[in-house]
Amino acid sequence: MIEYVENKDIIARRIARIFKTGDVVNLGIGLPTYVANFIPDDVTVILQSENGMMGLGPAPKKGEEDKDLTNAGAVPATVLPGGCFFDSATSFAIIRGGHVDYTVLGVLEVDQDGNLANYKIPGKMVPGMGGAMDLVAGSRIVIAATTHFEKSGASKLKRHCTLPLTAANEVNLIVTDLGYFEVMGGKYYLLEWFKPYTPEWIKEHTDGDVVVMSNCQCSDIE
Amino acid sequence: MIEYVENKDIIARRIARIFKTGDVVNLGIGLPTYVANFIPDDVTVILQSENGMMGLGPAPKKGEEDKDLTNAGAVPATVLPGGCFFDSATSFAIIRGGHVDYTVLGVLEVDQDGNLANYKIPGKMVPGMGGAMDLVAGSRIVIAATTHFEKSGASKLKRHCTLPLTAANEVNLIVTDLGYFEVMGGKYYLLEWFKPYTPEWIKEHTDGDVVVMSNCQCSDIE
Amino acid sequence: MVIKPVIGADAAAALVKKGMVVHVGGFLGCGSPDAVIAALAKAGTGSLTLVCNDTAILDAKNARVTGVAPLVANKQFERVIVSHIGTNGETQRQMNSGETVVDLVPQGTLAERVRAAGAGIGGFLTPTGVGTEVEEGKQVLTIGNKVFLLELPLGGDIALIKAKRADKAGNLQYAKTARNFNPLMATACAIVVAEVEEIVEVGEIDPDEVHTPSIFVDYLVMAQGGKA
Amino acid sequence: MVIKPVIGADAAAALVKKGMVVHVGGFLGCGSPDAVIAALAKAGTGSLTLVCNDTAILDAKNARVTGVAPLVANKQFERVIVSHIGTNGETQRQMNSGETVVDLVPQGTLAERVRAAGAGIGGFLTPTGVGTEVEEGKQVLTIGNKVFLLELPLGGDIALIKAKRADKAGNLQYAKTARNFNPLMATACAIVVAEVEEIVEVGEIDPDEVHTPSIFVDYLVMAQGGKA
Repeated sequence: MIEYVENKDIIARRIARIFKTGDVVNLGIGLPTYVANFIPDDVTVILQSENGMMGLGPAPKKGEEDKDLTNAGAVPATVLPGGCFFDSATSFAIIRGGHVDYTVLGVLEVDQDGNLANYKIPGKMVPGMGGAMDLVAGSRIVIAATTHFEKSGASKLKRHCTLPLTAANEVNLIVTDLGYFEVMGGKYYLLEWFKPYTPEWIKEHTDGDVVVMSNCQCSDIE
Repeated sequence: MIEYVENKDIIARRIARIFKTGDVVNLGIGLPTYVANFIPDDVTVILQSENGMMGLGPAPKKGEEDKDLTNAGAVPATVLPGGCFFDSATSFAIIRGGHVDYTVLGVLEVDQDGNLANYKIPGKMVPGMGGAMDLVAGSRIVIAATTHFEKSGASKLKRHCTLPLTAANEVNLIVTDLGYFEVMGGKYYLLEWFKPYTPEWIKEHTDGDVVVMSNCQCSDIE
Repeated sequence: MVIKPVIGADAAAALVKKGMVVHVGGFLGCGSPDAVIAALAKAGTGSLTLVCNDTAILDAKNARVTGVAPLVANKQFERVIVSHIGTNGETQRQMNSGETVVDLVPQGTLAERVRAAGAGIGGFLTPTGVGTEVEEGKQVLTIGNKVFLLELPLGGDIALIKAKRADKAGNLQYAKTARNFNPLMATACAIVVAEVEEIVEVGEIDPDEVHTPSIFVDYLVMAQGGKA
Repeated sequence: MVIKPVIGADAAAALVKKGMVVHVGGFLGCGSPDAVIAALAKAGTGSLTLVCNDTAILDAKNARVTGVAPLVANKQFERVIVSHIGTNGETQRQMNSGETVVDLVPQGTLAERVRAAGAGIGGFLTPTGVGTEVEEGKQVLTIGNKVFLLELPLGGDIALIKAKRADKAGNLQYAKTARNFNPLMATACAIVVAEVEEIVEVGEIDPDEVHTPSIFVDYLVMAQGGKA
């Protein structure tokens, strides 16, 4: 009998392994930001922050904050050597122009057609899309980072999104706390699963068509 | 008996008086460039050069040329204190965006509808439009600088241009070696004439409808 | 070079008239003209339309108020055109109650619309928003086999921006991520007021390192604690 | 930071393959990658399409040859897309004889088309060229009461650009009017080769003063007489 326990940590750790040296990566606010902590030491990615920088570094030490340097969540930030700053039109020229290799975003709903909803629950929560629509439409590869289930227990991976979309048909990869999926041709392809779950259990608990890839394996991340 | 003598000098000197302090001005290659020599000492205009600078200064002294600093005609240039450099997209954002107050251009033909032809004689001379089309379409006020007559003796101010247009309905002012005209509502309005010509003589020798303004006067430039 | 007037924050705020479209720089308050905003809050000028990345942070619990948030709290805007209101619950409340019209625009589209206004571009095609609510009411064009939305320029009557340093002619340099929308807004509005922390002599800024050319700037305002 | 390879001019020229669309920076030769151009002339690679502001200066009488002019003289281009050919009579001769196709594009439109290619903009509306031959074959849109042409992005296979200084990661700074089209082309091509006069350590360029972010640059080439 498998029992689900929410695990955001494993999502961030698995996503951090996707990148290779030289990749330009934009990490959304929340869980995606947390991915930065797990990028292997021998992989050098360049973090883009849509408020206008390349080479986003770790948080500054207490007392060393610079009022003119924050990440896209208004949290004090640092810049790594070799980084640079630019205005918002340039920042989104970089994003829209396909120069960001990976964007990692949180999810309200995602579906098997690669549709993503993450900016609005009508009548309830309307924070605005910020840079998310451009990031999802423009980045080379879009990674959705999300716990597999809502608080209610419903699958956040849907057959069809019901909330207003952030972008249509743009999500390429999904990492949940059950496994790692590729979205293609209207289906979820399971590439890797996490213990203690099983591909069968994941298929049963996902609202959509999950295909288990022939080379699908259990992740070594625990 | 009035006899025409070509006088490029008087054109440049008259145009130089049009500007007031703070105006942003782009001077085309050739005669327009020459205007810079006659701007009064108590008027500070800012010269824009479409190859990417604001604050174009006088030619450098011999031996002080900088290979990285030229005007739009590839002639060595200098930058005045307070000037700055930018890329070509920014340069034309400034031009197209209406941030250049005056552009001064040479002419093959200009007509009373404000059409300008200055970039092409089909089958004969096709240098290309360079930045002229953007300058004429984008600048707040377009000044055509031209001798009144072609070598053949024909008026360069036409009723209708016959050469391919650089821009339609964009010319506001024309200074020739006969006088100073405003173009409006399909007519030439004579604002000032140069000695030894007379308004009547100018009307007779212009291919188009010349209206002599009631406050039209003889220029004190000789 | 032409020297630009240095005026007080109150005089700058007085340039903002009832009903104007006001662009304000800053990203959640980072790189906002705080002195001018405070003066405008004091002046209380209303019926304004705001163009800004966001409505900044209004967090009563942690006593954190940034950027344009005081103007929102004051209800000085009848319309706000922004990409994000998630850190200012008061904006959302005013939207739900119908007190303020909120136009949410994708951030990259917003930046490009402001740039287009300054650059004389009549519109541009973006893939952002295709297949979403953002598409509503817009012209959709297919170029080759890609679908785009036609987005229109967004200029304003006055820009209130923030730079790190100006020379007396009005050339500007921004610092780090405090740059954001400021240089774009400087090109897109009839009047441009730049709040700065330092004013240096003409010629002290390297002409290769000017971020906003002086011709765009009409007035300088010294930020609190700044030096001339 | 990721360090970029520094290669010789010949190796850079070898990246240009027959039939490619090649963007070359420079304005009448000011800010052109002269070492790479010389190597490409030596390699003789043909059937290329050139995107450049102009075909530079070919003035046999005064023995003045700048920018891409040697490649034009070599007939390495089957098509050139430029704003100006008036200082290179050979381009005009090749055009008249039908040896080379010449597309003349208004300079601001050319710059914006290159930017659009790099910025993921599917097209833009410009007033430039309305009512002229430039209008031919283009979509004309009226927005409000203004008429615009729809112009499309213009990307390339490889950009050969010139900067003053690079750091080892490939961040670039340009000098004065040698900047021109170089930063735009860096964003618009699949491969970007930057010829520079100086290469400094990562961290030596102020991040507020980077003109082209390192992510756009694939290879560095040292200009003749440059220092590492």
